[in-house]
Amino acid sequence: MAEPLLAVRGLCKRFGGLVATDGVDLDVAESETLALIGPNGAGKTTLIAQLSGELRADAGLIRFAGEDVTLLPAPARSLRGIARSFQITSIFPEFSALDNVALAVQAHAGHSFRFWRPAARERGLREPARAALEQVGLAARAEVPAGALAHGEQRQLELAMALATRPRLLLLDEPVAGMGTDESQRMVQLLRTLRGRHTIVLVEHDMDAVFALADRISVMVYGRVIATGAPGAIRENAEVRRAYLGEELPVRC
Amino acid sequence: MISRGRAVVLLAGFLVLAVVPAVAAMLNEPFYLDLFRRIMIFAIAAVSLDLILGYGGMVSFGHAAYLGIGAYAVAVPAFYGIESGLVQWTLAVLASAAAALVIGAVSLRTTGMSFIMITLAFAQMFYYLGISINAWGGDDGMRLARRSRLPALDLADATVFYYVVLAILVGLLWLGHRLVHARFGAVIRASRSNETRMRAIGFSTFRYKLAAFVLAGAVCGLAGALLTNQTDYLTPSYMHWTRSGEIMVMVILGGMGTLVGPVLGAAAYLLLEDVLSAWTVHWQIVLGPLLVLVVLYARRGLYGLLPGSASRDG
Amino acid sequence: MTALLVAEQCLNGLQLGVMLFLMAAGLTLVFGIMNLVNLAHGSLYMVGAYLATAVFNWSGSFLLGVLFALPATLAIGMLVEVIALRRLYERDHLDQVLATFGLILFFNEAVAIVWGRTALFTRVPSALTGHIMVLPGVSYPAYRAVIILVGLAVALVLYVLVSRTRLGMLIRAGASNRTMVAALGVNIRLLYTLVFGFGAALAALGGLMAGPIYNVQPGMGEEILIQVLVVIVIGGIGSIRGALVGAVVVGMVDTLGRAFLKPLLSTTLGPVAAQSAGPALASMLIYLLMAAVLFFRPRGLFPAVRS
Amino acid sequence: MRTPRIAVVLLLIAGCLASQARAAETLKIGFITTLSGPQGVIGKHMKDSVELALDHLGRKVGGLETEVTYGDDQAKPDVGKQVADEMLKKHRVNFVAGVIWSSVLLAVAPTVTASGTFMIDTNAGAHEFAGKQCHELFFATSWQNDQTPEAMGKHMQDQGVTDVYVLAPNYAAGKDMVTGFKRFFKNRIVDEVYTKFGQQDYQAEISQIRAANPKAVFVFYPGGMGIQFVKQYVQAGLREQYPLYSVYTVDEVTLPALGDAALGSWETRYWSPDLKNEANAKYVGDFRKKFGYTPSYYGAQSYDGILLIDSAVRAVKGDLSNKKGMIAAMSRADFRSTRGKFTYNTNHFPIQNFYLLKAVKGGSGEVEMQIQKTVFENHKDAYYQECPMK
Repeated sequence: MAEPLLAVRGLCKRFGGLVATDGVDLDVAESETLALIGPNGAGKTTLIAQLSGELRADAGLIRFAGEDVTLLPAPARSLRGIARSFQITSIFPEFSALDNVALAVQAHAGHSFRFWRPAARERGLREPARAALEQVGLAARAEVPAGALAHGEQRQLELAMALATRPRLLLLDEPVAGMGTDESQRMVQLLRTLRGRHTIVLVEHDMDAVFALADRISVMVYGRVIATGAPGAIRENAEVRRAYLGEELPVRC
Repeated sequence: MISRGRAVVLLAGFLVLAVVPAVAAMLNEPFYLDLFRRIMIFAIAAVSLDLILGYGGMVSFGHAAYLGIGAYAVAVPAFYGIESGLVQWTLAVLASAAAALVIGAVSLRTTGMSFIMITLAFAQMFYYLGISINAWGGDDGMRLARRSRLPALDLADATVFYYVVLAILVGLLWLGHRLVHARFGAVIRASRSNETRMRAIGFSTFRYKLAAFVLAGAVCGLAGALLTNQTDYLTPSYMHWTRSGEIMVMVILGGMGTLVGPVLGAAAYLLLEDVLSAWTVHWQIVLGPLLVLVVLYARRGLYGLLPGSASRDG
Repeated sequence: MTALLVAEQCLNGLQLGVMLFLMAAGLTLVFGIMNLVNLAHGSLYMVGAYLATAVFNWSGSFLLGVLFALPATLAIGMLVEVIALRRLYERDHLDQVLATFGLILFFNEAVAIVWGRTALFTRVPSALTGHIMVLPGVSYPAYRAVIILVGLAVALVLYVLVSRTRLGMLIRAGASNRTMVAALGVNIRLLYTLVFGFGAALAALGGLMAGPIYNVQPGMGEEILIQVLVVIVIGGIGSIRGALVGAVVVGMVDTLGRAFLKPLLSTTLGPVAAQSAGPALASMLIYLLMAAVLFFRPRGLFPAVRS
Repeated sequence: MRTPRIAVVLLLIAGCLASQARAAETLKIGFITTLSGPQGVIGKHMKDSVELALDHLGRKVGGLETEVTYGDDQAKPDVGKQVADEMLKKHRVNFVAGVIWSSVLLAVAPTVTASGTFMIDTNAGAHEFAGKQCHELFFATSWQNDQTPEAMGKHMQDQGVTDVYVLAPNYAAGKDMVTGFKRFFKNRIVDEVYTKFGQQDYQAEISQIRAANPKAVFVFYPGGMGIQFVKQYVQAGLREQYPLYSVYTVDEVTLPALGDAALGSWETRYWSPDLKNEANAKYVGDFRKKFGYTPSYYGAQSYDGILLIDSAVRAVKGDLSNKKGMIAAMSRADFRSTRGKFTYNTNHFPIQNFYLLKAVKGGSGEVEMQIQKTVFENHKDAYYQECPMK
């Protein structure tokens, strides 16, 4: 197997007594879609935060495209092509949807020590932003303040902002959480179009979405990856069932 | 992009300020010329604070330090015989920028209440430094024998000085408008809205916030240079923490996150101070509750009360 | 520089620290729980001092002054909370700073109108005018020793109250997640009014203890407010332990700086330079200290965990 | 929620339109002092004394209808300058009087005299105006700052006091005071300590004093600082061990707050409520009757300021344009001053006696300052040679 795009070795993160990431090893190949599943509080979001640079790992190594990025801060990792969406929607509510995405484009279009030309008139920023909105199906809502968008639309906006930075690695934290069935189907449809064009690490609880999108699945429990493999194998894996689906537990009373 | 209502307000404001000297001369009331020039000078300081306070969300409680540094940058060279305005004002801008760089580099590592307190602390350090330097008058301060000498412009003439200050204010508002809507302004405003997201999409926000902090300090230094010429006097009390409080009041009273707001705030605060203190010695018992009312009810400040101010990025 | 003098100055530093703690405790309690920056805390300190001094001068009994001033300031504090501050909890610190800045102006003028601008006559209660031999050869004013005891007692009471009682648990829960506590059926509005009133009473206690040795006049609150803000920021905002440690550290550094900085400087810079640099440096010392602490620990020494 | 917003805007508009009604030929005096904030108490002493002077003159200074406008400088030089501008340009006053703080005087006086208006300084004795910046339109009815500590220095020198511990706040006036003191005090000074301006707690300094074990202590702590220092000095039991000599610290402004703590303190001044002369007796008696508290030198100087103006206007028979005549009249200082007879030096600063005062229990049980002896007869300030006016 060629050098993985993302290689994680022995990653640890502790908050006082709580061990959120307990020696995680993970490999993600170029243009692969790896789903990361596990019960609440398994440390999935903490892992994503460490991969994106928002949190600094206590120990371990993160290699991205052959470069050790463990100590790089979040902005540097973004500029190297790691983009992420947030589990709890994190956007710029006062700015319009188009402005939100244009900012993401601006971050990757040279430095922002420009004091003269209005950013709203820089075609180099607006057009790629509009294209990203188009891609996630929000083109009609471009001028609406992001704060006024519906929950589902805000999740789409998060995706558009991530895509606008033309990332190599997409870290998606529960993109369909809190969505109705048809909304989540549309989002899955959208994510399917991205498969192969970007390497994706997908954290998700919605099993339909997971099994529809994932090339491989890793299962995290109490900060540890207990199993990784093809979707079919994971579905049958006894340990996963016991730790995660909980079918085996004897009911005492 | 500017809504019609707001364009009218802007024009009206400019006309009022432009016509004051003529009206003052007609009414034979030269005092109003000095009063409105003082308002404009504090408006420049308030607009510079609003760049980081209203737009950038950085609650600096020590902005008067740069007012003082700008004042010293005019009075000290003048004391040693250097009266050229160009030299003094450039020194005022550079010295304040340098101070803001040092203060910003340390303060921007903190957030919330700690940031408020550390900026206040640095300003108090400059205040005590000013008091203890006897060579420059210490706490008594120093008289400015001659106002800054500018090529072809005699600042001793009150009307000329008035229009110089008006030109600087209008220039600042125009440049500020360009800046706020350019890439740099977008980063500052977005960093206030959601700094974590900004870092996630690739902005190392610290350098931009520091740049804004330095820029605001530099402009406030210029206001300090003008203030020394206005009062023909330098005093370290320009840097006292209550002065920083007054500039903050002007920004909030006028309307944060807008350019015109602080100008209105400066005018309202200084006119109220002048009018109320003429009525009663206990004028602060009126000003105090008035500030509480403004915070509770006029959330977007006086600017929010004006027509056409609906657009947030004023 | 005898060892005895250093010991005495350390005692002075402790006493100044405890005095700062009396005021810092209330301020950091209110800030920690309600996330409210209350610059008018100095005004409540002043009101407490005025009420206690007025009753003391009228009745001749310091105790009567205390018994009147504490509940009265508690009531005034709660009134201010209900009228003005209650709507500010959701607002950002800037609005709170401006609103409480307005309250400072109001209280200073109100006090000036009622009692005039002349400083009130104050004296140490006759029972405590003596001195006690704290160390061989070091006589210490009895009243200041009482201040230390009162301050430490308040620290103890606060520690027990906040960490051992049900009310304390509610207070700490409110500090870390206000909405959850409200959701659990606690009347959060009443709790806040009580906590604010309790903070005001603490400020009043600080004020009435300061009355006999400091100046009871309009604006007395602001002179100490800046030092107290430095204390709670160094200690870590919202933490009582931080307030105590911060207060003692600031008290020590300020006192020892004023006492020994000049002699120390004159050994290195020579007497003339020390004469001019010493005083300026001494007055800046606590600000340099705060800048240093915040540089290494941006959230103070004992940051209270906030959601 | 409409009404509060409208109120704010209306208040603003009303402010702009307030203007001054034109008056017939009246004498207009602008009196600048600090009326708000902690130091407002000194402003009250001055304002009450000006009102008393107007009463004694039947509200007509120099025989003219008189209009006094009070301005609050808030103890800030730039606010003082703006108030002065307002009086000169808006009210067009003939005389500007008052000013407590040297920093405000340095900002205000040059503008006043440059506009051809008289500056009657009723307190701040900044050496600049006694020296190089003296002006023919500038008259002081108080003193030059250094004269008072000079008198204390002379007294302590004459008494053979030595090993003196000196304390003052770390600001310009503080250093002026110590310079003046050392001009006449030549014995050994144990230490010279400058404390933070506006400091409240002096326990650290008091411990240093006890460790240094001097023979006497000389301090300059005006206003609130003085109250705190003296109280803490006495509470620490130092009063009995080291006699306390001071200037501008224990006076009629701080005595009400000090009470018995002031007993035994030594001060030097050119004036005291018990100064034996007929004008002073009338001033102090009527002041106590009208306002119910004992006047201070801040007040006496302001009262004299109004009488000085009265003597000048009367000498030119109300012709306010005759400035030369008024200058000549004022230079003779022929009015019944509360300090008794005195003459003006060439720099328009008084040449006057200085007395040693002590805080003692008065007849009414209150603590008051009483004159013990005269230290200087007709004492001149140390800067008049620098003044070009001869």
